[in-house]
Amino acid sequence: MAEQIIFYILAAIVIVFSVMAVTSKRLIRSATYLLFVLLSTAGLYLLLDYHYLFAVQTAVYAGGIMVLFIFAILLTQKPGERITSEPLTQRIMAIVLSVGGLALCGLIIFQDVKKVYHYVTDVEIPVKELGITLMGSGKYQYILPFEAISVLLLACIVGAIMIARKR
Amino acid sequence: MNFLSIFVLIPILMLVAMYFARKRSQINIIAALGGTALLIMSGILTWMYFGERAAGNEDIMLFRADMLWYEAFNIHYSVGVDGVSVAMLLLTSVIVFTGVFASWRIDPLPREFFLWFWLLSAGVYGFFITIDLFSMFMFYEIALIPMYLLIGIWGTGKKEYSAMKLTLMLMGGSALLLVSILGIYYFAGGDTMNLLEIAQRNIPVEAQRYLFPLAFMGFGVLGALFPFHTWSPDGHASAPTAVSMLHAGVLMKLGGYGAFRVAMYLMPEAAHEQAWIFLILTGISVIYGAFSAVVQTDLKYINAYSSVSHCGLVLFAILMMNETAMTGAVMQMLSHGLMTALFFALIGMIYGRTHTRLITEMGGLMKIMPFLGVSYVIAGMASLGLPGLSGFVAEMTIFVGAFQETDTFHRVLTIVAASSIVITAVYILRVVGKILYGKIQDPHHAELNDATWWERVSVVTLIIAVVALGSVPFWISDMIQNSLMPVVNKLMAAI
Amino acid sequence: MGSLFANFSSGIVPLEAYIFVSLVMFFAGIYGFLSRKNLLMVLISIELILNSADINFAAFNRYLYPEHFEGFFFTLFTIAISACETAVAIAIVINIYRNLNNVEVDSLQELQEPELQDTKEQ
Amino acid sequence: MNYSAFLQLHDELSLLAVIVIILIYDIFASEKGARYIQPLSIVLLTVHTVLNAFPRADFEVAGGMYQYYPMLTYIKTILNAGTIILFLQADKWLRDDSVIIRRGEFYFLTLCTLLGLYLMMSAGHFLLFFIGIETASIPMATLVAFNKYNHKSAEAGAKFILSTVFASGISLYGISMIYGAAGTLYFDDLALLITNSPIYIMAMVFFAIGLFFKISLVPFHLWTPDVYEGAPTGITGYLSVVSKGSAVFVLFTIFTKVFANLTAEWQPILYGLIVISITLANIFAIRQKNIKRFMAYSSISQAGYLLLGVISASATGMSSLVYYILVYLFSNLAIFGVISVIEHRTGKVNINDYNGLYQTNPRLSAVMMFALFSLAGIPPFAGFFSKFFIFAAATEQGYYVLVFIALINTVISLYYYLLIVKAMFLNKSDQPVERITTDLPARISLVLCLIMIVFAGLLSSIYQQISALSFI
Amino acid sequence: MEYTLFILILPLLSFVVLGLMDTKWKPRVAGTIGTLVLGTVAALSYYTAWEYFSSANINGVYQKITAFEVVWLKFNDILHINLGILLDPISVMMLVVISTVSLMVHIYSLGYMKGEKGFERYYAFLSLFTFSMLGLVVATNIFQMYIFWELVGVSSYLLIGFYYTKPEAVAASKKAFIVTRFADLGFLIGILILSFYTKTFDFGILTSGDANVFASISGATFMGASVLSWAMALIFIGGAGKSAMFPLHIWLPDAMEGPTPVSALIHAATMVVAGVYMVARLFPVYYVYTPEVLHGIAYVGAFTSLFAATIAVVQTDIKRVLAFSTISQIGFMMVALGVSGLGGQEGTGYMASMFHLFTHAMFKALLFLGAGSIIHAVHSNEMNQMGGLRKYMPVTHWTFLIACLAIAGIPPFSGFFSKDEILAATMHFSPVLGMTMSFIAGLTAFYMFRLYYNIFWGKEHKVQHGRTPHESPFAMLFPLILLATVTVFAGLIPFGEFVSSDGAPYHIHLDPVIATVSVLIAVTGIVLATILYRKENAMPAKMASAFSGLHKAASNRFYIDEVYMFVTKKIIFKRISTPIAWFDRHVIDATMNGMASVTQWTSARTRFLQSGKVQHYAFAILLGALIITALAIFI
Repeated sequence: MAEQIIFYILAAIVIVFSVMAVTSKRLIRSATYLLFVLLSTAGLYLLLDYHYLFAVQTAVYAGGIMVLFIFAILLTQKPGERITSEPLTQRIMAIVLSVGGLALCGLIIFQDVKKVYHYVTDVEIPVKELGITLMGSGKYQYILPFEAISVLLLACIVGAIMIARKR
Repeated sequence: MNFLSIFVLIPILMLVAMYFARKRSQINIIAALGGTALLIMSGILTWMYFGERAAGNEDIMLFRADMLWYEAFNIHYSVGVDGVSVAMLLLTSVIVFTGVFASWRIDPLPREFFLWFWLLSAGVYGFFITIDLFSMFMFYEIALIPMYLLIGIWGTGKKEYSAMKLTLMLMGGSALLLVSILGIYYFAGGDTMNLLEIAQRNIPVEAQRYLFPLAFMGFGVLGALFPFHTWSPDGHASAPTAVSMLHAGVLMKLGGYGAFRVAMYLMPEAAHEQAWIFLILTGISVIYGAFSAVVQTDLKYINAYSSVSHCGLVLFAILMMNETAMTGAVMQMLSHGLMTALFFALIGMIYGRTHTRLITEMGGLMKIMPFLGVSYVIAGMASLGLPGLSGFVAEMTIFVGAFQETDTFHRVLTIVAASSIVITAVYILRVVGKILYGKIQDPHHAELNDATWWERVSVVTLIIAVVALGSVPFWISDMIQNSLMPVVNKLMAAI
Repeated sequence: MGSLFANFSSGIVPLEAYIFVSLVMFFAGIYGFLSRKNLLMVLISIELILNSADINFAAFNRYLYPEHFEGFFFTLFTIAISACETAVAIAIVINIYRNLNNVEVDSLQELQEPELQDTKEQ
Repeated sequence: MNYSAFLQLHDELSLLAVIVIILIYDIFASEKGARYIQPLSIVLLTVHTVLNAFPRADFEVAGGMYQYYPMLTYIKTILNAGTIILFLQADKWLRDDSVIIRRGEFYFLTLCTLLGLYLMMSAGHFLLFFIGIETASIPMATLVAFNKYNHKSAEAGAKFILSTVFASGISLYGISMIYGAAGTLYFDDLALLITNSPIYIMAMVFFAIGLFFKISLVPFHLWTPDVYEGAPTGITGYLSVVSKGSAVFVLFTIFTKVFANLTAEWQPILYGLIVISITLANIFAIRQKNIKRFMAYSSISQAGYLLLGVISASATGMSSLVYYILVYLFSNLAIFGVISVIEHRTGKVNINDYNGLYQTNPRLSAVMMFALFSLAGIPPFAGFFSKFFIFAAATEQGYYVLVFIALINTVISLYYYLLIVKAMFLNKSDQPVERITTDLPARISLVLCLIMIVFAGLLSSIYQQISALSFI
Repeated sequence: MEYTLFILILPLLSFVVLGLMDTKWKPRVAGTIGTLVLGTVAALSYYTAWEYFSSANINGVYQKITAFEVVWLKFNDILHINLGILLDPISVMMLVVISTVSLMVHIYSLGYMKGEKGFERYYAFLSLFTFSMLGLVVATNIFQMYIFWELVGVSSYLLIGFYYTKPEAVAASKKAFIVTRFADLGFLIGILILSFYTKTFDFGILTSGDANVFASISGATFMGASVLSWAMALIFIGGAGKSAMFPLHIWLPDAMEGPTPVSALIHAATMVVAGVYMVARLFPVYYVYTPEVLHGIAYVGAFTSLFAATIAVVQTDIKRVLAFSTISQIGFMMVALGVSGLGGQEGTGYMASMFHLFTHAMFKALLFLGAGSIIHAVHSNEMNQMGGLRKYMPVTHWTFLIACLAIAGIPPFSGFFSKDEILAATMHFSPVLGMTMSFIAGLTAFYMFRLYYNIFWGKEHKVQHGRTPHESPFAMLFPLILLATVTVFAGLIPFGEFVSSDGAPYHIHLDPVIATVSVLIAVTGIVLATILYRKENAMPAKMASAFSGLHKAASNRFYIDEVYMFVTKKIIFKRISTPIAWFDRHVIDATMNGMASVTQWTSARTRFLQSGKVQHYAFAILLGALIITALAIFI
């Protein structure tokens, strides 16, 4: 029951701050709201007993990405500057599309997603098992994507540096 | 590779030779040699063809050769000729040969001109010798595209517009055609592209109903079928001499030949069902082209509309679906090819001197350039169907053949089409009277020269061909008639 | 929706709730993308979009297919990818800033369909 | 944990080796030695291509996460060839003062995206697929923004990264739905699990958006003209052929393998997309003045033709698709080669600037014309054959009307291709582009393209080879 | 009798050689060659006639002999065009007529055309014409006839337009060709119908009287008339065109723009009777199967005859007078054929027609050549430029007078005999028609002598263009004299012995009543003309003003030309061709261009889709995704 309450609180935070993040007038506030959303998401992972994921989410998103955002905001914004949105018509279009899309996708998903599931609570996944899964080369094991993403990371680092540095 | 492939190889060889040729004289000599070689080869081919037939060879296609090309789609490079193809090859050779001479002094970029010229010829020759749907279509398109540059670069007037229009309309036609070819291929079992083999199969009638009009219209665009003929006046008016010759003389024949070879031969049931629609269209073409020609003032427009009329007669005769009319159709292709080429050659030569094509600005040219004048009159006479010249033989065969269809619909159409010979006389004589006879309109014209020797070569060759076809038609008509039998029999069986 | 309330009362957090959260987040992100002028805001919206998919993966994995860790790892890798993407995107945004001295989407309009002066050409 | 199986991944490993060598060389080479990075990359890539040009037997690695079948060798070889040609064409540009300092990164990043495409194509699992497609996209954004002090390039980079991430976000959401519905992300397993319930359809569509975006089908194409115009010309070429070609190929394999049960659903979708893509792209292409923008629309309509191979979903479709990619690649790169030569020398990218090109640069204009004809499907150039085959593949499945529409559009496309031919050959100009002596690498690339344009169709063995290996 | 082939080949060769050589040879050489060839042809023709009439009469009937025949063009197994030579009484008779007149014209032209530019061309064209005309008459089948029919038309076109720098000549040649061409269309369609049902083109089979030939056609009807009637009527239209029957006669007066010898040869003696000849050729078919058409021919002929004679009375151009007279006389021949029966006395009309054809050819050629001689001297065609010429040109005067007497039907000149037979036949058929024809004969006498007096009598115009009129050279006089001789004596030929409707010779006998009446009528005409025109007086002008309406209308040839001009210029040009050409440019072409324009228009109007804003791009992507999803799921 407590779990439920925690979930709904988190869910409320995620939803409210998601919306606020994209509607706020100030950039830095948006970033802060986003941080709240990301942290609450990490909380949801925790609630799902994915502790490792919680850690990664917190570290990478809240720790890494947000810092990048803050730097970028500070670099490009004058303090206190209000940022403008698109014209009203476009915002209305965006709202219509988003809400319509939400309705459509929600309808389809809720109609069709599997209703029967067994939820095993309180079973933390042993990190060793995770490690083996990550490093294994069999089915349902992920060494190959792991290696592949290293190339992606490397390429992105090189690319980002190339673009960002003044030369 | 066999004997027939030479007809494609020579133009390709010419392409290479042109690439290396530097001076105008070299270019001209090489081109003339190539043209002569082709003419001689087609002569030899005709002789060999008669020899084979005389020796009792009863195959539909002679000199067959077959080379697997794309196995996945059963595409072969497959060649073979029957009487119709031989006749067409002869025609092409004559026109290529004369076209070379007609463009002896082409300017600018003679080398490039001949490069495209030979590519065009390669396409035309290829089209006539292959009996594989794919290769046929390929050569067909090869023949179309050089037109764009030939007209666009060397043409006159609103050449860019005309070139574009012509290319797009013809390509539009070939788009229809391609759908039809693919349809034929799959509905005939999807294991052969060979015309003769497909002809042995039966394409389902339901499929034919869609494929036949596509194929016929596809080829019809090139054959100036109403209402898809509008590229013709503009295109011809803007094209340089040799290109007009080749285009009206040979390329438009691809339409008739293809319609006969592909549409009629492979889809006889639908041909019977839908002939009436196209008969009306071709009937309109015949009359409409002739009437349009009456009021034109540009020589090339007159001739272009006249081509619409005459080519309409080709398709008209093909749709009559009997031996005589179809023979007439092929004869008309030959005849129209020769005399239109002659016309365009002469118009080009006259234009090259007077720098105008408006008949209102010319007059009395007969006195100034008697050779060209007399040739023009001969061409005109051929066009209006004077006995002894090619037009008469062809038209009479068509009318006699068309009249074999006994119902009122065909009869009335035949009579309507036949009345075009009067209108033809009207516009031909109008032109002759205006530009050749009468007083000299423009004093500057009085100093102009008559034809040069290379122009004479070109004109005389064509006249000889026109006269030969018109006065001794029996050998070629027999050849054509015999070759038509498979098609006619298939059409007869389909009733 | 009826089942949502049924599950609500049965004591387990329903899967639908997670999906609903993710959907709202997804479309909030989309709304942001479509309605904000600032490039960084647009990037923030993109983070929301990517994050919403992550929630889905995790929830599906836990609720429906707990025997393997497919969703789990997908989430893991997606986090890494979004980090990469953010890094590159921010680098590009900074480059834009250097070039144009602002980061408004409206200033990214040098590339667009040109006006046609004359359509009369054959 | 048996990692030796990974040694079978020849292609990826050797490409990775090339990448690493170049990276290390770039980092450690002296100022003087840095000059050799250009020939080095080209040679290494060529060696890599040649070594991996031979098909092997099917195999799977990592429980099916990586799949190999011989056709992949061909498609990868084609992409390699495209990349080599790109490198050859970009050579001159990379010697410019403004970019010379970043040329190491250029090779590195380009090869990384190529590796991403490899992974994407070989993937047997959505995770690997997604990583592959991201590896191909994100570094690509930096390549698009490569001329970073050029406003257009920077803007194009921004537009590219934003829209590509947006598309992959949707795609990712689609993948999550697939997972939610099926419980696995392995292609082989999914093929059996997928049914035609709405969630699968929605998941499939959302997932496919990512690919549609890369293929730039209408209405997912809007980024294309802007990015093509702004990006460095070499990158534009890369985007238009290598990136697009692999995406179409993947679309084919995934749609026919994973979503085979949904064929009845995705075929109409593709049908509609093909029609509007070809038509709209053609309509837009007509009005273009900038040749790179023009080529963007041309490539969009070509994508429509490529999809004809996908929609036919047959062995014929696959072989004609691969063949089409091959021909399209060489034709398009020939055009981009000429564009980049002229752009680099004179900075002119408008179609009007090509007026009278033939007077001064007959060879360049001839190459361009042949390539344009090939794109338009004029015989005897290879494009005619590829078009014919792809149409044949589609008609084989009964798509007569579709083929007809496509053919009518071919005529429109011929119109605008001829506009360029007209500019080069027919139009006269007071100030034509000056006479240009092409540098050797670009010349080699153009000759290569020309050879392929002329002979790839006439020599049937190329198609036969491909056809022998195609499957459903 | 294969040598007859040379009758055709020689002129053809002569045409080709002269045509190719053109100006390379001296005029004299060309003229000599042409004349020599024609002399040979004439000799051959006479020999043929001699041999034919002496040997071909078997069992009292002249046989049809096919001297030569090859298949020229095979249409199918049944129908094929043959080229050959058919000898029967009428063709042999025509051979003689054509070669004689042609030879005369050749000789005459040596003098008349001397010094003209294009002398060689002229002889080439003459050879071509002779070839075509000979080919026409010896045709073994109807299609061969059509072929040569066309060739004759072209030769005529070329010769009328000989003075091609003269706009009137060009217009006249064009008119002649197009009008006859129009008629030929009828001929062609007629041939098509006839041959389709009878399965043959061959005259021999068609006229053999074998009912099986027409078995399949006899039942067929079209628009109330039998198909055979249609066919034969259409064929007759072809003949009417060539023979200038109303209303297709309009080309003939204009054709006088050609050189006068040409008018003599083509537009008086030979080509214009081709229609008559053709009807005669197919006479058995007309008579047996389609008598109503035959009667129609008679009425058309009669009307034309009257009509043309009326016009001839008021024309002032001497060649025009002769031209209308020709039309009128051909009308006579047509009437004769139309009223004829088959066999023996019944066939008098047929025989008379042929007889008249023969005599008319001679005296009309003589008239034209004489007129040429006058024009040569006076350099004008107009009557009022002449007068009193008899002193200066005695030979011309006398020969012309002979011809005038002949055409007026005064015995013993040839015209009397032939015309008398015609009147007899007509009278036998229908007295009203006979009376009409007699009246026309009187009219003929009147206008011929009006012509005669105006030229040779009356006021003299001594000095014309600075020269005194003088007699023509011998080359021109010789044919005049020769033809005059023939004209005088030809009437005595027992024509019925040679030519008859069924091939069997029979004796012709003069009906004394009709002969007397007709002579009286003719004399009346002559006397009237003498009173009016022998001396200049005011009576003609009074007459003209008395009948001013009629006179004006007749002078303007009853406005038929204007009607034609209206039809061609106003209807064909303005109402058909111009709209069609306009339609082609502005509707069909515009539609094709319109497709391109629509594409371009769309292209120009769709710019907003590509705004350059990345949000719009994303918007499109999402919207696309949602729409596709919705469509895929809910449809």
